[in-house]
Amino acid sequence: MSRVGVFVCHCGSNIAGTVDVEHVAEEAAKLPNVAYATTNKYMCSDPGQQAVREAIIEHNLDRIVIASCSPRMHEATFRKMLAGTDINPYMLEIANVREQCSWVHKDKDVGTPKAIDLVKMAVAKVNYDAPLTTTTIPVNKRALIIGGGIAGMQAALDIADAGYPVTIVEKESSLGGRMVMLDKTFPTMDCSACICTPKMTDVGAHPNITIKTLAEVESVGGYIGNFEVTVREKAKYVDYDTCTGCSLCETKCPSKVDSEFDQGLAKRRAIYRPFAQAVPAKPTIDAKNCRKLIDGKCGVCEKVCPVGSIKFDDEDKVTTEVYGAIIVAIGYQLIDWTKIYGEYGGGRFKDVISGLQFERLVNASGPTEGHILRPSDNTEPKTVVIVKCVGSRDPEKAKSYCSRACCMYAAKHAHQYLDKVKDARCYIFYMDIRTPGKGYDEFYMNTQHDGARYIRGRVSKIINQNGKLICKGEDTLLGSQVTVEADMVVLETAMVPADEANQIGSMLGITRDKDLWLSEAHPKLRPVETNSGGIYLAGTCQGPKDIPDSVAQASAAAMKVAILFSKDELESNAMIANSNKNLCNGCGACVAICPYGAITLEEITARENSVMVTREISKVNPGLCQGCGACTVACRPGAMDLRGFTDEQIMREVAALCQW
Amino acid sequence: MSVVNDTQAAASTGTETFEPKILAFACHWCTYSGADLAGLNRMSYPANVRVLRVPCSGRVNPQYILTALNKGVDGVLVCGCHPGDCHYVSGNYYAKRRLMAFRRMLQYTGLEPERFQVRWISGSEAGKFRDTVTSVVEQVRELGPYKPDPALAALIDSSVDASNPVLPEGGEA
Amino acid sequence: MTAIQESIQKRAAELLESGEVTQVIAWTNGRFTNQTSPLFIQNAADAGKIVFNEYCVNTLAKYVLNEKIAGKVGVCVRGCEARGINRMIADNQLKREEVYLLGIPCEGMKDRETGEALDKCLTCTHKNPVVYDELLGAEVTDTVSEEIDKVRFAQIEAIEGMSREERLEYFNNVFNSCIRCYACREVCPVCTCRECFVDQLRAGWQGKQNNLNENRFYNLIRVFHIGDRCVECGECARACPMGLPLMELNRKWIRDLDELFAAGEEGLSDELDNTLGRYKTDDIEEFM
Amino acid sequence: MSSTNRFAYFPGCSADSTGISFTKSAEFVCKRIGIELVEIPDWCCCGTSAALVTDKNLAVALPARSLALAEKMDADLDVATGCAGCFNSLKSARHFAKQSEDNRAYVEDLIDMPYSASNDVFSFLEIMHRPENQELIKNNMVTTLHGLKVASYYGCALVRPSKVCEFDDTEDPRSMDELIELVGGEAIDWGYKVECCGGSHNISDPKAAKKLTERIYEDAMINGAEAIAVACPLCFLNLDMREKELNAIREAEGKSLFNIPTYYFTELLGMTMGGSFKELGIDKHFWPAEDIAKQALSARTQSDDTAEAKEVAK
Repeated sequence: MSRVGVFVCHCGSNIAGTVDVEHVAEEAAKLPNVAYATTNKYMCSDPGQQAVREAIIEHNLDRIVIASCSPRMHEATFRKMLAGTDINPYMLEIANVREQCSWVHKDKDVGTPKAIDLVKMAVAKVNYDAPLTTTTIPVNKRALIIGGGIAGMQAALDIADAGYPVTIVEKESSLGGRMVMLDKTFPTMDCSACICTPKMTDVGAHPNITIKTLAEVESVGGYIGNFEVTVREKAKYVDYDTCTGCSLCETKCPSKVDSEFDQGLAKRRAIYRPFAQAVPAKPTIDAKNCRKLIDGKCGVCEKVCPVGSIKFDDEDKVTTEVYGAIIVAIGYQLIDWTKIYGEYGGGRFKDVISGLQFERLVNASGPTEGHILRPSDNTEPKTVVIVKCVGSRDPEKAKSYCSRACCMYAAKHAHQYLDKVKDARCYIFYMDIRTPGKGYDEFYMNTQHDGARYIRGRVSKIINQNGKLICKGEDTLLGSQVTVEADMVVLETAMVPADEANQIGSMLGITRDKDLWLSEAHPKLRPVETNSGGIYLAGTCQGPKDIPDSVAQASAAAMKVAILFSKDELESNAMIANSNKNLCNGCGACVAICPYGAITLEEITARENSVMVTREISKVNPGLCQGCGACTVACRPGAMDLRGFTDEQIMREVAALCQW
Repeated sequence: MSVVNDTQAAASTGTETFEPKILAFACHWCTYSGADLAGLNRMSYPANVRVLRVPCSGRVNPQYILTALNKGVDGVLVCGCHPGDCHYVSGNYYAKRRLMAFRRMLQYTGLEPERFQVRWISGSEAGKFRDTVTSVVEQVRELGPYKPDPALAALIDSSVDASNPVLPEGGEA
Repeated sequence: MTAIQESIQKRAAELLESGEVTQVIAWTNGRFTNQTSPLFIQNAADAGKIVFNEYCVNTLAKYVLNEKIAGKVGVCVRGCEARGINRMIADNQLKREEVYLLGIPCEGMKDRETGEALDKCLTCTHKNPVVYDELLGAEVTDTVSEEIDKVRFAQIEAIEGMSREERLEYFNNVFNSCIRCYACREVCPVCTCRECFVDQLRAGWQGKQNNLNENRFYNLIRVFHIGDRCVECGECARACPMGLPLMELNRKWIRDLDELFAAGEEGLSDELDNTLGRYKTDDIEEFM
Repeated sequence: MSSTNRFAYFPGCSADSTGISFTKSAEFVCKRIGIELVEIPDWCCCGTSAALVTDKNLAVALPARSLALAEKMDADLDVATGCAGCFNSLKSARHFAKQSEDNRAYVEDLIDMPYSASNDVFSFLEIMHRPENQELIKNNMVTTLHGLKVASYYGCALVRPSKVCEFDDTEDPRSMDELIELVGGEAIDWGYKVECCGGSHNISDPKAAKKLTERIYEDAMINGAEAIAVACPLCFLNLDMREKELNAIREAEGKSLFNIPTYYFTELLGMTMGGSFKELGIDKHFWPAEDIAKQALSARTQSDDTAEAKEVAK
């Protein structure tokens, strides 16, 4: 027999005004297993709490019902109070007789019977309360950041500055990501490299940060506080410990290939740094194009290297380490418009370039040293057409969403072009202009004043004729067809998720939306968290963003990690799902339904009817379960139950309401 | 004494209007706080409703609904966050599918649709909570008491007696 | 049919002989005229007992679960058995490699007493097994009529056409007639819980009384549990000693899920993908 | 979709008149590579754009009737047609019927015949572009086009709308170019592959139509085309028949004149398989087409030889 104590709160006159609290206590005393029932002026006050503590001892109570305000208000208070007694804090139920009774009903004739019913339900439920304990999970205070672009670097610096070790895994041979490829940043027009490379240097020099370049995450196991991550660092063929970064090897290498960093507009060597300010400032050998590694002939770099750092027998390095938190900052890529837009030449016209190629063209350290020249003949284009929304807002051919940053960088491109080329004409074909941001609209207006001509409509066709690019389109404001003879066309292409998004998403249990952007846990309230505890998102992997938004999100994600790392142990939620292995038939319905990937099937071997049987049963990971209970309904045999809200408890509440 | 005794006795003698008993399952994150807000704003709605707090509408097993109706509740209301707003990402989407199908089944086998309703009510929609509760109470009052099994109805009535509760030996402790 | 019967006998003998399977499940003659019953043989010598005729009304799928513990089971699968097998694999109750499936095309079976086509076969949508290791006999080419859904859901539509009071009375009669023998559960290839909710006294789902309320609870929750998995073998209704139209409950659920969430037919693949275990953010909304 | 090279053949109204060269050359190529064409009995007008602007039902009923007849003749055969207009009408009607069971029933009702819409419709271009047929074409070649610079012109109806035609890239189709290159021609890159030839405007606004046609020739000329290849009798007519008129206007305006013959792609294929100009219908063109064809087949210029020599050296 349990011994229930019922405490009815007056809450001054808040409750007592419309509920006859004394009568409620009298009725409560008659309920089964109720050993003691009383009232108190203010249950939540110190004297009120003290009264409960004393009653527990005096009446040998083993569980408590408090009829008071909403459990959303003081459930935590009373749990904390119980923690100081012999009773487990979860042996407590609250009857909400204030917000959902006394405050919404006008007189005692109505309020009192309802309050009695609510107490009955609480008593019925508390009879089936079980002591719950939280388990603690150790937190490994090391963070892993996947992606070394601006978001990844910002997050790494913030976490490292907070005092925790961070590892950055970057798939390219240098940090910097997309931002370092840009020439200037809107709307302030400060040089992208000038603000990005100092961050790269900071990251490289930070004692708390380890950088793994040419690296990718191979597998992830474990859970919040305890992720086991295997990383493969590809062979670099250069010993970074001894290399001084003198770059002599780069000048002597005879193999020239298209530079990825310069978007194919310039050449690089087979042993190379993608750009001068690369971090780490050391070269790697591109095995696919190295003559020595292809057919054993050459080896010039080895001969010229003054410190003997070239290692042609270098191999991939695979390491497995434990991290407490993971930030995914894998960024975006630009849509491959050449496969989609045959009307723009499908990549056959050299002078139809992407916005990122334009960034390289206009960059002082780019292939043309900042002179805007047509790729086909190195002449200065006198007329440039900029086409926006190439791949964005085009559900028929590509993506339905807006890529957010293009309106602004199109304006920036126009501004830069008009600034650098005299007597130039620039036409921008647009659908809408979207400039939400500080100083953004002003920037756009200035571009118009610079002389950029905005034409509202899409370009339907580009024809390459006599070295001119004839752009045909519609001016929807004039309602007429327009044709512009351009020397060069810049396509402002859509941002799409990085190639790795799907694979990394499934490896880490992060859901993807229809376009494969990684999904945050809540679109408004949990924008950097994911559904997997301890895994956060930063930057454009979550959706198209500009630089300030990416940086802000990265710092937010870093803060979440710092909060997690501020404790030595994590307390798991006590009210979580729990599988009864005798009832579970291993059908896996719960596994499929769990939004947190907290449930797995596990093989057990046990004796059944004198035969050893091996079968699968579901198992809940207490570190991941958030206690929603969706699995309990999916479980037909009722093996899955939710602690604190068990089937039995809810059924007793229902029964108490009807049958007492 | 309890309100149940009064109302059912009244209904059976036909001297007073019938007061239905409505059980409302409310998710902790949205509807329950919406109901709290209704109290905070001192809104007023019929006292016929009893809120049963669950963490998420996805926790509401259709079996509870049928059990409640069988045991003498006149109407059941299930409320959760609006689709897309679930604290647990997807619970209400699952609830929606289950309850939609189950509700059709109950109607198919003859239940009045008003006796089992589902609504999405957010934490800020105190007014919607009040209006929903009021309308469900009105609708069910109109229908009269739920007598799932005429032969059993008498039995249920007589079992409503606080001095002789039907409670098994309780507690896991 | 005799050709198929001979093929089954021959293959059963071979499979048992070679040790490929430890047991074969098929049909044999029963005690009465035109009656068959399930047959379980472990020896090749017994293969001659196997019978396949137009009265093989039992769907064999569920039997596999009890038998697989002794080793790989050879089992005859028609459309209905095959879908049941797929479903049990999807539900992780069976592994594909635990069974050897002798596929049998089937044009439908007859009722022993009336000689008419069996109810459950009139609504069959898969006359050829959807999964098998080998197919005995030629595929049935007479494709399923395009009107089949009209037949499948005819009864449901008739009931839906009734007034609420009529429906209540109709189903109250059905539920009142139920004797809760749970035969429907026992034959169902989808009912694979280790302990059925009706037997879980502690949780108190289901009262033991046999009255309208409890019977309604049992029947409606049975459908809730199997509704999004039902492979429409029709065994529940066939096995019901009271002759209750249980498929009218199952099919209501099946059709609603299909209309609302494009559920499609169950048991066509062995992947777990329950209609109620997934969702779309743009699912139809009727609550608001 | 049947994978055999046997098709129900829908000739269309131009087959024996304005499109005779297409018919002759296509039949020649089909015969050489073993594509069997069985003419649909009692086929009727496909409706083309005329029906489309007259009555929606008519635009479906006319092609559907011929498709239903094809099905009746042999339910296993897909339908083949040369004319791009016919192809588009037939394919659209089938597409409509495939959309839903209701649509199909509606079509049956319109034509009062059973129609299952199970068989697909293909143009000669698509059929000959199939890899296995490309192989057959290669095996039957006796000579090549020796680098003849050809602008492939697809027109409006072969690849649009993509959801109906389900063939090639809508904006930058490549199939005809690939066939030209297969038989040794050089498919030039140009901008007017799928632009309007002005066909329909020739009745209502001939002046506007001329401009549309002229720009096609102009771009082909600028990009160095020696010939234009088409896959549609209407395109052919508009280009081939108008070239002389255009030149007259251009002469008056003091612009340079065109000298680009137009060929059906099947003529070019047939040429390399040893078909005589008469067999292929090349003698029936408005703009003289035989000289350039002859040059391409036989004469080898210096540069061509060196080009090949380089190739060999590689």
